[in-house]
Amino acid sequence: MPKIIVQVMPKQDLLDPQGKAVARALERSGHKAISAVRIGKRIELHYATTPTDSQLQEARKIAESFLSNGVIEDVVEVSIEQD
Amino acid sequence: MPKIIVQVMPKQDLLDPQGKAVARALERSGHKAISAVRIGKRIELHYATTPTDSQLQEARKIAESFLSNGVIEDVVEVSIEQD
Amino acid sequence: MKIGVVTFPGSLDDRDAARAIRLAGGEPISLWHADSSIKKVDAVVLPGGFSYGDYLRCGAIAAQAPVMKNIIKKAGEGLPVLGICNGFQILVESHLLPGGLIRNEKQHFVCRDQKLRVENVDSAWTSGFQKGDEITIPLKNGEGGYIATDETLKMLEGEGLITFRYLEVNPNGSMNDIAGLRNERGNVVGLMPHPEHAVEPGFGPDSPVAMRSGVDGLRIFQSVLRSVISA
Amino acid sequence: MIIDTVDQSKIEAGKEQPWAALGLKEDEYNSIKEILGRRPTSSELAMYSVMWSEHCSYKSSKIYLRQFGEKVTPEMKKRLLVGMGENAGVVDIGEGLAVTFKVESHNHPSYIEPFQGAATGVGGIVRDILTMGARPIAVMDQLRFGAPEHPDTARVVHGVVDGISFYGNCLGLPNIGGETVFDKVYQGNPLVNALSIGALKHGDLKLAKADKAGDLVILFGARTGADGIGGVSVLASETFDADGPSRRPAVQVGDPFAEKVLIECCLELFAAGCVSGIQDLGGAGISCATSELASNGGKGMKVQLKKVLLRDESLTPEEILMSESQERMMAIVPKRHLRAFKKIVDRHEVEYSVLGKVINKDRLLIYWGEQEIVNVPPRTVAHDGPVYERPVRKPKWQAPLNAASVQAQGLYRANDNTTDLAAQFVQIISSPNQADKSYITGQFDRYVGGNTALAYPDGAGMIRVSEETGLGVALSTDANGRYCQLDPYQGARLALAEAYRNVATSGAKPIAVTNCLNFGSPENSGVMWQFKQATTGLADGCLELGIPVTGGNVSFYNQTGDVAIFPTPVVGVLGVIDDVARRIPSGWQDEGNNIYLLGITKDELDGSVWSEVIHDHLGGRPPAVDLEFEKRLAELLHGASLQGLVASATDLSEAGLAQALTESVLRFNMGARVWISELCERDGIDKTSALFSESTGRILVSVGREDDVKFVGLCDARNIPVLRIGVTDNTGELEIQDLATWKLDELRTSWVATLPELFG
Ligand SMILES: Nc1ncnc2c1ncn2[C@@H]1O[C@H](COP(=O)(O)OP(=O)(O)O)[C@@H](O)[C@H]1O
Ligand SMILES: [Mg+2]
Repeated sequence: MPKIIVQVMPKQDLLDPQGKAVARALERSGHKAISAVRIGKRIELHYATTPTDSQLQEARKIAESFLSNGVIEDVVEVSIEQD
Repeated sequence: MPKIIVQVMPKQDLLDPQGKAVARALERSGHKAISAVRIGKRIELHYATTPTDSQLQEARKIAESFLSNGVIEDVVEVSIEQD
Repeated sequence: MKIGVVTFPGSLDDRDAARAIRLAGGEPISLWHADSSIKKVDAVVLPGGFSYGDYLRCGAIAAQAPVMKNIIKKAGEGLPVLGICNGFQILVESHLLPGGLIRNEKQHFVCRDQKLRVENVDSAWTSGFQKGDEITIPLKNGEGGYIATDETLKMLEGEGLITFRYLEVNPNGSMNDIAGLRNERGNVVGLMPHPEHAVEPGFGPDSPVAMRSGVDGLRIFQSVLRSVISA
Repeated sequence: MIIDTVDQSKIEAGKEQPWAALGLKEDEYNSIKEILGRRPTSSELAMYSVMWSEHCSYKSSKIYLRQFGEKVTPEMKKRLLVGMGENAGVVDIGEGLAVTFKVESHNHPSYIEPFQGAATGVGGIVRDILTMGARPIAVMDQLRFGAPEHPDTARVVHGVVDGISFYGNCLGLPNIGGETVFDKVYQGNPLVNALSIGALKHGDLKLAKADKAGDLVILFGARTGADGIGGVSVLASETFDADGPSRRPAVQVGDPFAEKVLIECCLELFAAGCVSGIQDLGGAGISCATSELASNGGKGMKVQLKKVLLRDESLTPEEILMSESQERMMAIVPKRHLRAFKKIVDRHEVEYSVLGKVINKDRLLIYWGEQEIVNVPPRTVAHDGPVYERPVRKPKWQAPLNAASVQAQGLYRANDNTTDLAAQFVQIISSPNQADKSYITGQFDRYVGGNTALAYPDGAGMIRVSEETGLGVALSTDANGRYCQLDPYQGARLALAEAYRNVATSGAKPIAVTNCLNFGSPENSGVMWQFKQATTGLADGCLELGIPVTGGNVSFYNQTGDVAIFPTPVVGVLGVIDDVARRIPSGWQDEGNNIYLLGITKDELDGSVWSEVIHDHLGGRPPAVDLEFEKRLAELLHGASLQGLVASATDLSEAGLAQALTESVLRFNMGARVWISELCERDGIDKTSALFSESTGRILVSVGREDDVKFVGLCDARNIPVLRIGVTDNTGELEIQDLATWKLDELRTSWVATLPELFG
């Protein structure tokens, strides 16, 4: 099923408590090379047929306005995935 | 900062109530082309220097064993991102 | 009778679990997540709360704690272990119980007096009930939706491993109305509702007799005391 | 990074500085220069600007808040272990125990980012309580949203409720009550107030002071990041423009897990006697903590800012000083206790850093490496900020508003026919402000801790403090913006009276008051008049009731463009009860009990829910308040609960008898037969007033038959009007004779459906 994948991350400047907790846990279990962890969302929008350009545009809009909260998050990617 | 990006999704055949709720909201606001929505995670592991092959291997292991729960989730991607 | 209560960073209902054990007639022993020792206790309770903030997945980080290695091992040898709410999530993340717990269907935290039916009484923690007993204990969780594959569900139903089922209202979208489970041996039980909040008149769910006076949860703790003695 | 140092400030004496952008007025900037004898460095400017902001300095409110300290009798001070001015007041509750409680606003951040705004509001108030040396034991939340059907309201409701639920639940603090109000005046400026209460032994009290030279200054908890920089000065002191906030500041992100760990860690530090002073970091971050600790202790401090553990290495010293990163605390630790301190924080995996030490000199000295960037007298930053006596004028619209009473508008008598009244009854109890709030409260954990004796849906929250003896406290908060708009003096007293009555109704004895004063811009003389009236009303009321104000919070600039919110002073009353087992339930559970109405009902419908829901009208004067009578009522309830005479009690307030009846029957699904004709006759009122009037000093009580005579005797002895108006029965119906009969199921359906339909 063709999909549009939207990826959303917490804004760089802001605290990401979840990432922090996971980073600590990784550190405790000896994974020292990982200096930080940030956790965001991967959202799959499914379509019956390959999304058109205008649908991709629309998805970008949805990503910015609804799937992410611009005050605290950034949309880092919107892309079509076939499979 | 170089990163390894891990992407985790709820298993295809299991419930994803969050995705369902978003799908319904999108439908209500007129986005009929989207037939389903699924919501997973995008996890960024930061490294001081470009991850080595063995670090990538290790990240794959972490992704399978800790960053996802194999009973209910699948790791859909583990990849290096430079920037 | 010594029952350990583990405190993880972010555990909240640990004091309450200890109180429940005391009211049932046992001796609560507090265990610390970072110690591997479990101090020769006769049973263990993994209490409710938000261990590690529920970050990543509820119970996932706690399942890696040093104390869990020992608990997993001893559970394999028959040590009674009860996981309440976050404790249930930890049991699932530790693979001591099958399936998973995900965000509530309605997407928000639910706190309510919940009616349950006791479905199976052949476990260390349910032996004090009669099969089919209807009890009311508080439920409070954000991620209590039980999910499992069809195969697992069939196995759970077939072998009678479901200990508690939601009655009247399914508060979180759990499959088959599952509120609690046991392992095959019957020493490990996990449930989303909080029996430790229905143990003391005045501070529990409403009952027909008086407000906030339901004590149905007490029997879970009394069950384990009895089963440990008889074992 | 260019560092502006003290030396530099002397060389470059005439440098232009952005004082205006930081929210300072020209004369304020000039007085900083006067204090220092030179221009401030950019770091000093940052500190003064945040600490002299309205939010931190109380510069417009100070002269009125003084009344709370002045209008007190020695009797009122008896229980006060710590009064106003500290992070939170501390009240003796007996048995060597004390409680500390306070309510605070997080209004502006909660409009911009409702989830994080509300979450960090809870986090902030809980740290205030912790700072007193207390274990936080419960929270409450007072919420005011815009019109329920407005398209933006759901965003705010969902975010705020989720945020409170996320943070409070994760901290393990039971939510024992609050308020939810919808009104279009709060559309662009919702009010999100949060209250926390903590318990401690008398000897465990901690104060925010650094009073011994040589003690170490330690910052611990979360790392410092770019959160909410300028949040205090810009957010809380600047009016929202109609075209949206242009200088949208970074929001603060809360980590309740970190705070939970911090709480347990602090309590261990206190128990081990490691700290001699402690201050939470909230608004104005390190600027506030360092200057207040030093100023309170009458000492100075020398601090190395490079020692601050950062989340983001690119922060400038000014930003570090102003950052409002959450979940941080500053401790003053005697050197000999450093090892013990370290052991405890390590056990909790809490990061810490020794920033400097307390010095015997009246200076706050802050260094960035070798460079001195701050050199100021701490008092001038923390306590000697500007004080304004702003112009005060009664608004021109006030008199016409007061003249437009229900009667004058001809709204009143028109509707006193039974079919209409029965329909109005249902319409009112299912209106968003009166409907069941479990859509909201059902998202909050009220059980955790195992000590909750009363919570939703009871009129007051109650929590057991001592498991040994059952000693506990009850809390209720109230506010009515509509009453206050009609008469802010009276409105504040009405809020006080209602909170007081709610606490008394639970069987507890009211002993102390906190408040959160939500108002428009102090630069508007009409708003300032409202503020003056409300604070005076509250102070006078507390004096009459004989219970002191122990602390509170002021939130100004709650307006959209030029339009201010209704003045909304939230008043919280704390009561003590020697055994929570004696608490009085708020609903009817037993069959065949007599239902008594205490107090007198008058024609008081101005400002009422009835006038709002049925007529969309606001005008006239709010109900009268007789605090002396409230006191007698409270004593009666207390006496009756000691003797176990009352089966239940519910106070009458918004939507009057109609609301009280609804809540009483639905609590345990126990029906009742009620008659109001005698009431109408005795009080000389019609049915509309009998059902919907909001006269104060009234309580609905149910009494078992066997206690009837005793109870009525008790009322008579205290000269409290009492009238039997009904009897409970198990018919599954509420019957109001000569008016209507409702099936409880139907009534419940209407009452419960409203909020889920709007927001679910
Ligand atoms: N936002 C909220 N958070 C917690 N409890 C709330 C909230 N809103 C309302 N409540 C609770 O709902 C019940 C009814 O509220 P309200 O009608 O204001 O009570 P009362 O009239 O007795 O003051 C009370 O138990 C109150 O504490
Ligand atoms: Mg009220």
